[in-house]
Amino acid sequence: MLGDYSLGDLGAIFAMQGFAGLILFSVYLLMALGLAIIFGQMGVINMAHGEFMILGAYVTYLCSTFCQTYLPALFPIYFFIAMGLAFLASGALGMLVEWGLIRFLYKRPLDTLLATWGLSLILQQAYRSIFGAREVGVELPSWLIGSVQVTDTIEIPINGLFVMAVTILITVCVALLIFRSRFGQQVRAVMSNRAMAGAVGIDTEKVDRYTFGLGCGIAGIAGSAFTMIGSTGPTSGQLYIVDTFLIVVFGGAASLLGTIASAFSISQTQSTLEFFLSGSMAKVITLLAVVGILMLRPQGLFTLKVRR
Amino acid sequence: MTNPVQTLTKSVTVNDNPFMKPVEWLSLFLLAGVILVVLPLMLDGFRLNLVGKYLTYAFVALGLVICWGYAGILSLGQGVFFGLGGYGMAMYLKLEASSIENTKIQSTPGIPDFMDWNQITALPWFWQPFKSLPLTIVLAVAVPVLFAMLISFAMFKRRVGGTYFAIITQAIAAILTILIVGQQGYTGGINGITDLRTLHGWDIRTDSAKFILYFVNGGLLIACILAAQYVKKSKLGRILVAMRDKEDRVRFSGYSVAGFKVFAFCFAAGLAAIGGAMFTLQVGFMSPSFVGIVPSIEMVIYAAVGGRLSLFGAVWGTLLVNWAKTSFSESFPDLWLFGLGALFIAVVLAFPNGLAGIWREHIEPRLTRRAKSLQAPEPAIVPPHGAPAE
Amino acid sequence: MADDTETGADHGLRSPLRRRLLMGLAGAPALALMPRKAWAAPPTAAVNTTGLAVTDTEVTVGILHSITGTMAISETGAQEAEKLAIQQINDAGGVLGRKIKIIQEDGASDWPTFAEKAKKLLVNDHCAAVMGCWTSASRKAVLPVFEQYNGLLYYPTFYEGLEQSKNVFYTGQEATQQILAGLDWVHKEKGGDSFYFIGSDYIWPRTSNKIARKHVENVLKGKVVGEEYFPLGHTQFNSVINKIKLTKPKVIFADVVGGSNVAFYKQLKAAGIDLSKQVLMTISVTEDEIDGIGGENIAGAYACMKYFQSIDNENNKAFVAAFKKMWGEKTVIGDVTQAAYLGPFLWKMACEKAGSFDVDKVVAASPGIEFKGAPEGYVKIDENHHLWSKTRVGKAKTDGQFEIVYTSPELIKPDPFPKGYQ
Amino acid sequence: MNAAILPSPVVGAEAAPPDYLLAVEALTVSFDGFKAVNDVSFYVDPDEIRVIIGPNGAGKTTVLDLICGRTKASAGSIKYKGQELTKLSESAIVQAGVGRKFQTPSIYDDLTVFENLEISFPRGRSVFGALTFKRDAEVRDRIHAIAETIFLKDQLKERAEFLSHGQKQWLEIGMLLIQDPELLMLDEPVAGMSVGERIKTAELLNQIIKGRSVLVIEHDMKFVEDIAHRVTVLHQGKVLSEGSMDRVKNDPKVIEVYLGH
Repeated sequence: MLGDYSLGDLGAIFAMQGFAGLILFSVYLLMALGLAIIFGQMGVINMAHGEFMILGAYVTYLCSTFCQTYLPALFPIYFFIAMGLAFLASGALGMLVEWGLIRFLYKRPLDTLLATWGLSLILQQAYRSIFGAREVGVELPSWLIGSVQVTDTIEIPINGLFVMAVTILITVCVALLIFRSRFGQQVRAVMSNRAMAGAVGIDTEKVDRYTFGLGCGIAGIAGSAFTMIGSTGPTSGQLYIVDTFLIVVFGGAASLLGTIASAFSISQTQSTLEFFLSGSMAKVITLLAVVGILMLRPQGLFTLKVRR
Repeated sequence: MTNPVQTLTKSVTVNDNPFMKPVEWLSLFLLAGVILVVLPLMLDGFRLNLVGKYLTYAFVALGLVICWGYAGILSLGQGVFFGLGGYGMAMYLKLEASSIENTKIQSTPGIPDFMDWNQITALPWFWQPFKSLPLTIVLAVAVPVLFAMLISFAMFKRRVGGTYFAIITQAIAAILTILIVGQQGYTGGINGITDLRTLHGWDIRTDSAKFILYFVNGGLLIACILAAQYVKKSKLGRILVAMRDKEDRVRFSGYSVAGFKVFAFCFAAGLAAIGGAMFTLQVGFMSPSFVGIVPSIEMVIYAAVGGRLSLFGAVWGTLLVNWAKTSFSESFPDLWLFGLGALFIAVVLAFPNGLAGIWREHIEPRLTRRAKSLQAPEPAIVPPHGAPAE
Repeated sequence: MADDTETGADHGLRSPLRRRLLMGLAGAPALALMPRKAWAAPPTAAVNTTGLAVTDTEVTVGILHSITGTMAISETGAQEAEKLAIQQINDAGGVLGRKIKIIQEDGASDWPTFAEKAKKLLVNDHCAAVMGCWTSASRKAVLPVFEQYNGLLYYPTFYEGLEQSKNVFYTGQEATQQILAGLDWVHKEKGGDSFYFIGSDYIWPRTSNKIARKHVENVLKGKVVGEEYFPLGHTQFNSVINKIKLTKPKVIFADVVGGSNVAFYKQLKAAGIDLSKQVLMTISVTEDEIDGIGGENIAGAYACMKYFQSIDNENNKAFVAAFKKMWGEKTVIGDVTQAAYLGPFLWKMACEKAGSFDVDKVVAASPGIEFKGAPEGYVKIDENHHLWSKTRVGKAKTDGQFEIVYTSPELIKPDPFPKGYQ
Repeated sequence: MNAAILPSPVVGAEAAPPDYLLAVEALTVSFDGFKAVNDVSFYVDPDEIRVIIGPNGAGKTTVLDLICGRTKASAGSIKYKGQELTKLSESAIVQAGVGRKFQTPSIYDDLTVFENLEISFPRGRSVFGALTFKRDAEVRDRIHAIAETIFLKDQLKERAEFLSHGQKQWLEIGMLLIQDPELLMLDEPVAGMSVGERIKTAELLNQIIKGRSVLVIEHDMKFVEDIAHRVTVLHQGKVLSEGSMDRVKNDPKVIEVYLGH
């Protein structure tokens, strides 16, 4: 199929295709980061992850409507405010859920799956009752719309760049938080040995709550960022859940680096396949490959060999 | 299993491991009575057909009791097996409905209508076996079971943990749905396989056929309960429980753990497939909306509400949730999703053993006490002569 | 008002029925004069010989749409329009002197539930007619039920065709009706000779694109440079957008649905594809969808269907005003909503023409019925149970409305089994 | 009772090397570079009671893990009756005749004592076998006999969860006994027991170790002296010393790292 095009065209297409892959990578990573913390670090299977994302999206929608109506001056930068609020809203809801639900289930990971599924149904219906069954459109400030013209033929979408920047920022923050901060140290201590961490004076309940809240908050930011490229409706969150879990599991649940590597490899595979095959088949083949590899190598991409 | 009555008598005298305890026989008769006698007498044809549809989900819930409750393997992909069983049956019925006579307006008569719309001019090879009813019955169960074996063998050999397994089965459900929807020329796409008419010449759409199918379904369900009870009561059932608690220990008692897990998963898949086939017969079509993630998780909640360790509970749970769904969603469609969500949470937090747990903790002790006071004189009169000398 | 030669096929066979039918017809002129007086209505025994839920004052009609689940988004408008139509009919005196009583059921976006509820509406509630369904899958699920129990369904969605049932009237367009005129227009006016098809992966987009491809290749002598399908709910379109850039089609022909729609147009815009320069024709975006996509993201795209809210005629003005009065100023009206609005009126006219609620008679009376009060202008029921209708092309504006740039000069005959397009 | 635990045929202590019941040679395993077991070799004769001692972290439990297949060796070989164990699965190793008791009692809490023993009964180990397994007189007799040996005759119908710590240890020993392994591996069988239980356990062990080879990890020196034929001392993953208790006790290297303090 490539025979008919000039070399310059092809170069441009490969460049843009590479970018498409990178944007998909950012999207996947952003979705998976929150879950990597919740599932990878805490072992909680949060099936309502998508609904936490959509909460962030709705917060962004509310912000955009509010700014348009009352504070048009703020509109160009409302997105940053919206992201902050999305983080706080989803994080707060996450902490509430941890307190009311998750903390009773740490020893029964499969039951967290059922309970959070129930939670996701409730949240979906709540969104439907509050915001209506239809999708809502989030209007973007004009500087986020359009693309950067690199050469005559290469154009890079600005909102894609923005999502990438947000992803990098969040990833760096999470990495610093987990590996460099005192809180991260406590989180890692609690996850590796809860009783011992408690004995040395770490408030394990508090750490659990903040960790869960952090994961949900990041989901909220992801949802907020996704309003630029995806749809916001009561059931939109459900679409993401399978992809997100596969990314985290494929990366090796406890490894942040693994999540990044897995998001990268899955997004590149899918984006490349999509270019050569039909979209549906690309999706099927990507998922099949991930499942197949997981069957052969269940520990995922990155794990340490330890004495069991 | 061969002769329940004999087993029952034995249990009174020698057997310390009866096939079913008296209270379990009571539950069985109660359930059979409700399904086969009370409901058909009480309900009109329409409602009875609905119950028949619910009962096909009960097959899945039964399988989940063995696979999830006993073996600790949570599958979020039971819809896959339910769907494969259902599609198998639907393919047979569709071929029968697509006789040359019925499809003469098509450009290729004799093949299902959706194939004709998709420019397929000959029946694909994997449809061929479904021309025969016996072969269909075998394949409708064998294909899902083999598929389950394929999935589970690789993973259990490599000791994939419970949560991973759940996520992977979920992904498989997603993949299969996309495939079925995308390959509409071979599968009927998102519409599924519809307009099914006769089973070996017998019109399944009539009220009398639906009435008969209801009893076939009910009977099969009772048979499957007994089969599941047999598995549960056998040493294999105890090994499953042992494995759920201390997998390593079972390995060091000389068992190949993977094999037992594969069995439990395949058994559940087989039951789901039977349910799927019966679903197609009673509802009259099959579509990808029963294969995906949402129905698969809903089926788990049936088992959870009934009690993940109770075979009878699973059936009652299925009936209860579906009854609630139908009646609530008729009057309060909004409230229903809140209710269903709350049900998930409540079952997990407050009643981890579901209906069966409530029964076992509050009702059964009373019944047993009652039964004991009635039976008490008997053992005194009939000494346990068959007991092993100690 | 009724022309009884329409029911001629039954003459010899059912003379007693026919006598009652004539008795019923005798009442009809009186009905028109004094609609609110019950005594003017024909006796129930005459208009209902098959045990439908008809009393001296009431006739029961079912509404069957998804109120919950993923399809609720789309089906809301349809059921709102049906309720509006029924209210208007009741305010004008009802049907054959009887007020319409609605029984509404929720299909819950679940096809067996649709079948189950359809059966309930027919078997338990004895509805004289049912307005309902949105997706093809739900229609396929209920079809055997309607055929088995001889019910009557008015189905509002534009759909892929390839179906014709005695028991169903299709008030939306079938695929050839919707697509061909639009393709002709885009070929002639925009010089469209190369097309890129992109759709959601299920039966309607695939069938529509198949028909479009045949038309492009065989009639317009153009070429199709790409054809892509994505799973329902897919949200990443950057790769396919690159392919579109690579193949440089004159026209992007899109039938993406649901949430994917939103993602597709947002990403298209972000990727620098300017819809004022690149021609895009969609058959899946109505005013309802633009609400979620955002007018600024899709402005400039052409949509091809039979109805837009901005149609300028008296019928439509009255309809839009009534709809907004009943359901709120902010609601928008799309193609399917309008088609759903037609259902109760077409049924009412058929009943009055037949002088009976009996399904067989209503069905027999239906072909040839013309509805001049339709918001879309004027429609007529064909022998094949689909509607004759005009096809229009609208250009999306930032405010979420369409500017109509083309209207087919004549009503287009429905052709659910198009020769040469299969 | 005697019928239940058949003594294996006695083999002379001076048997030729190929007749070793268990030959561990150059066994090494590393976890991310850390060699938990480093080039360990030792040989166990039929009927021999071998005790492995050593300070914490010496690699004792890892050696047992390696023999029973729980951990896979990085290098070296483990030959049991001439059969290479490193390539077998855990269940195959058990079926070959190696039994293992864990450090913390590892029993099935949700099952009764009877069922715990029944699962360990070496019949019906395949899926089909388990499905058709019949609780016949042989099984019952055997379980009753074992239960008597492990002092749990009256607890047969109790759920294992409700046993005391000592009873759980006994139950696990019973589960091993019913397998009738030729090589029995015990990891600290008397750890965490009350004095009374400890005496009873020693009595029990003395009774059951007859007629089979036993590999024991134990810290209780008195107990070790009582039962050991030979002792292997591990230190930092390597064999430090080996021989009779007397010899080991007087080995200066051993005194240095272990017995000295």
